[in-house]
Amino acid sequence: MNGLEHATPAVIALLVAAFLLLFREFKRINKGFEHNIRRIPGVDAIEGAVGRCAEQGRAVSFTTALTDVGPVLYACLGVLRSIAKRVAQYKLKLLVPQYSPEAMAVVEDSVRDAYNEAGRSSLFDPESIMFLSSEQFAFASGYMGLLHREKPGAAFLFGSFAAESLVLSEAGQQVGARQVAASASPEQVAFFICTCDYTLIGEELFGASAYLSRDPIQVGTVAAQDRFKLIIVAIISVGVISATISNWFPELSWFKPLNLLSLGWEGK
Amino acid sequence: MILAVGAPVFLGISRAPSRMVSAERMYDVMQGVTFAPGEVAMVWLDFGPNTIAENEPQAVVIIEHLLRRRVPVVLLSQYQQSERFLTRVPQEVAQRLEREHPGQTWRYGEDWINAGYKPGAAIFIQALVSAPDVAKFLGRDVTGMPIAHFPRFAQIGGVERVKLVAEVTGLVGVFDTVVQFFQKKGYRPTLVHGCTSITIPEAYIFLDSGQLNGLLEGIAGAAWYSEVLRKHFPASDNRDLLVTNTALSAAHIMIILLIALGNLIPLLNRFKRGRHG
Amino acid sequence: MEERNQGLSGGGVRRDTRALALRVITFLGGIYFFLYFITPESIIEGTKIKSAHEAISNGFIAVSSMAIGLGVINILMAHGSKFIFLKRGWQYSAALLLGLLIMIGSTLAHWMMTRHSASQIRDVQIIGDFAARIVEDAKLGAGNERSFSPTGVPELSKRVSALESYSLRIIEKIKAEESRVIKIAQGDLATTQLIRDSEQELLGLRESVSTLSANQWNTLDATNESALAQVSQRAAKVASSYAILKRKENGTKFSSRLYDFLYDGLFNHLGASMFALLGVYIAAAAYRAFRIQTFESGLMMAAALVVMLGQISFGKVIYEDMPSIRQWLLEVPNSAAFRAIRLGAGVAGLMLAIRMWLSIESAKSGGDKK
Amino acid sequence: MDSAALWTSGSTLVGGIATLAIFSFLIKENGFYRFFEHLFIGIAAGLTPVLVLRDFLWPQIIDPLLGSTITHYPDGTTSERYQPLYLLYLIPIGFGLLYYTLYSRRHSWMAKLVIGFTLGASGALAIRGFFSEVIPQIVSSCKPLLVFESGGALALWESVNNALFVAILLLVLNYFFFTFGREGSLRSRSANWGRPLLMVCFGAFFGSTVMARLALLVERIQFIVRDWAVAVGSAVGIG
Repeated sequence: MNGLEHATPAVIALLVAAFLLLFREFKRINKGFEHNIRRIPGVDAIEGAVGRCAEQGRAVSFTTALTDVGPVLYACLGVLRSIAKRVAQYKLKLLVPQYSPEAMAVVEDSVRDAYNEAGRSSLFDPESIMFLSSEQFAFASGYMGLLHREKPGAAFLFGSFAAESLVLSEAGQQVGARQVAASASPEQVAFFICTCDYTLIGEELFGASAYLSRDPIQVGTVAAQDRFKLIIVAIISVGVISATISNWFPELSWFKPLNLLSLGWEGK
Repeated sequence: MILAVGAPVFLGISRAPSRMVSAERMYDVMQGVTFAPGEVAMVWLDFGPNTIAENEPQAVVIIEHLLRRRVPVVLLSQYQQSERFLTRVPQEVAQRLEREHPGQTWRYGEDWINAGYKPGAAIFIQALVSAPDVAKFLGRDVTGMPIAHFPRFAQIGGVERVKLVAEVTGLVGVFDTVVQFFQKKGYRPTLVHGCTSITIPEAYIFLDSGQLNGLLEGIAGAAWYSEVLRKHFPASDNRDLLVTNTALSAAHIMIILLIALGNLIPLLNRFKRGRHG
Repeated sequence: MEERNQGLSGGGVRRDTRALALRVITFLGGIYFFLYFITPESIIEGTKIKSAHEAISNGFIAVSSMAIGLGVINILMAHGSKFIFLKRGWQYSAALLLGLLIMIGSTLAHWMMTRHSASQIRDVQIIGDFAARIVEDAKLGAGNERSFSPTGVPELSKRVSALESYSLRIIEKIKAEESRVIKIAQGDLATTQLIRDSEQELLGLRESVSTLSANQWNTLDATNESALAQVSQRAAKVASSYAILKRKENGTKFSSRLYDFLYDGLFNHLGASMFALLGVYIAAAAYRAFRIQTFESGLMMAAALVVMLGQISFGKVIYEDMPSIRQWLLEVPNSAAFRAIRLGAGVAGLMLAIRMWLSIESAKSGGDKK
Repeated sequence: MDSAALWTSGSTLVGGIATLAIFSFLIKENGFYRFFEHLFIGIAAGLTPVLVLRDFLWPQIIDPLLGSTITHYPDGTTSERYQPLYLLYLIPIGFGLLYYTLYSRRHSWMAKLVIGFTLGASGALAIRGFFSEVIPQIVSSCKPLLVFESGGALALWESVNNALFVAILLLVLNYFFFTFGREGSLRSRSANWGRPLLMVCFGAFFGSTVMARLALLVERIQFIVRDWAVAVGSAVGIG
């Protein structure tokens, strides 16, 4: 089986496509182009949960768990910002337990921004962004304690999770919080699905964040991803059709467009 | 729970493990690879104590099979916490084999070497793949002996002579790195993988695409593999593993019952209330 | 006032230049591997890059592995102060520091020990290597030997006599050691047998070494060559059995015992137990948490049930084909769905990688605080 | 009882105590647990620096730099010349040392440069990783919807499986499109059909994860009720 160490023509083509798509989208958006992003059910779930807290006057908790500074965190912040805005408008209490000091600084800024944007900067309480621990299970037990004390009406679990996911989501379930989770790692999604009211799967996190934040970079990236995936879907469809045809009519079996993908520069 | 698990362990009850097709296929794959003199197998042990329960039995059966075949094995790791297993696992396997075959010896430096922990992940692997002389590139083994000075490992040459690569890990991303970078023009090793159960569903997509040639699914996979080994090498003893696997099955039953109860009891309550109210 | 403005704007400028520097360095960090990837094999082959690639990659790893001290320093700063000033929970910090220091100490000690014996083994191997090298060089002829010496490679006879005296010295050294080890290992049959064998091999080596001086060494004729070949063969044998002996001996030393104890006694058990807690959590959650409330969770649990029953030894009792159903579920629906996830995640990863490399982060999402 | 046996039984005894200490967390978080937890963190942290030095920095960087890969023969000759190009390794070493500016307020930005450098490298490699992983994935996804046996008869089971595979793959991919199709268009309505299909996949994850977690527990219980109990027994026997 042939391996890949240096790009083949097909790879170069795809790579160029990726770069072009990304920059095209950024350019369009900077020119003021508005993508209509699909309003995924997750977004409704998020807003529903916050609304419920407003009715009951209960606190809202949002954790990015083990997520460290990077694109995933920024996606989470897109969501957090819009939640924080509503929280500020409804004058609710916000709890943002933290795991990593680096992330904490970034999180605090964007929550403050959100309060300012909502015109409620006076309500912003730095204490609401609380550092628990940077040890996985110490953090988990700290989170458990926090939820049992504050009994929030909604608990949002967004970002990268590891083994502690079950501990966190179960805590929310016990205090009867409406829970919405979004996990970048598929291993943990299963636990969230059976302990949370709604779970955003994988890239839905990016989708939701782009929808809520309208941050040009995030929207642009999502749009570029969609278009690149469309290329992949096209390739697969062509491949499936050609494979079927060459099975059905063996005389046409020379027709193998997929070989182009592995074609080297020497033309073999 | 303790009881469900403890009973089989204590009484040493063991049932035949569940049939794992993937493990059977992997045996054939490992048996199918032919090694010319100078060609080696490379075994990555990338697990720490956290996943010892599943990964160590896998490492044992893989290394056991290779040592039985007298294939020279290069052990190394991308994960510092596996330090101890790199030395312990092959030693214990060798001792067991020597007990099993009096008069024969399996020795460090002849049947296997330990190149230790190699940082750099993707950067390291892609360099290893392009290196003209693997033995020279790996430098020294953990005892500080240049690997090129072990007669059976001096003649490896380019990575093409690494015929089989085994990756035993419970870490996210480590296996992916091997899949992505352990290849070059005209070369892709026969790749086998021992994964913790968590990542079984992930591994299947690589089996389907042929990027992965053999899979041990958690401890169940290791258990069935050891059964297969015993079929071919009747002297080998794997009772411990079977007991563990039986205990594990008992634990599964417990969990399933608990989930069922957890869902039924509230249902019944609601039903009762429905009648009274 | 004026000055402060100056200062502020100056600071601003410096911040901008640093941000720019960061972008540039980040780009430079990626450019090599990017170009290496996109250039076709045929072009790379022509250049020197291919031969230098190994060293360049090592350079990259060297950069990141310079961070090894950070973790230790951070711990020393955080817990060291706690311990020294006996702040709350100082005893735990003490435990942490203890673990840290013992581990570093014993692993270092163990390394030093093995390194020492490795160099001793190497000394023995050199006999064989040198003998082989003499033949090789003599064949290549004066002036273009592989061996190097600022004063030029001495002629054959000198080299052979050097080999001879060196070998005899090493042989004596090994003899002395073995007589020492045999005292330690009285009773241990395997070791005594090992030593007996290696004594035989030593005799063989000494004999073939002593034949050297009998020959004429002005040129390399067939007899000379075979004599040297014999030396290098026997030396290799001696070296390998000596290595085995050394390893046996090291295994019994205190530093190895301590090292094994720290790993097998503490580290592995602690790590395993930490994660075993998860097993308990899941057992607890099984009753409390895993409620089937939605269609989704019902569907999921059904699949989970099949998988669980398929992978345990009691599964067959419930239904004969459980394992094969599980296999099908993993191979078809699961693989298809997960491959889609993986493709999506991969594309996302690709875009993010490009963004990371070209440092495209929106200031709004805190990218500037990277 | 010889020293080797003493050491092994000793480590078993200590291991058992350590295990129980960690498990005591289940009752409540306590000092006993915290002590051993911190011990573990310390040990784990102590591992990395030594191993990086022993297994990478020393053999792959420092050895060639110092020329200690060269063998010195008894007659004063060496196996090869020293390669001065290795001195270039001093550059990455020096650059990497900038990490330690983290501890100075004024110069910590230099450490960011090193971090940025490594990020850039991993970003560029990730690009290569994507293609080397995904292309075989795409190729193997192109399954024929009709499979015929050698005789020419239709292999129904395989054909159905392939069709199922392709259908699920495309529907789930469709689920992860966010910026196509207006509200209510077929595509955006069909988008949510992917979700139930995903559940099967996550069910598989759930079942497997349960096995993984239980395996850890079983291994511990096994150690306690078998090895440790025996060791304690014999220890008491001795005393």
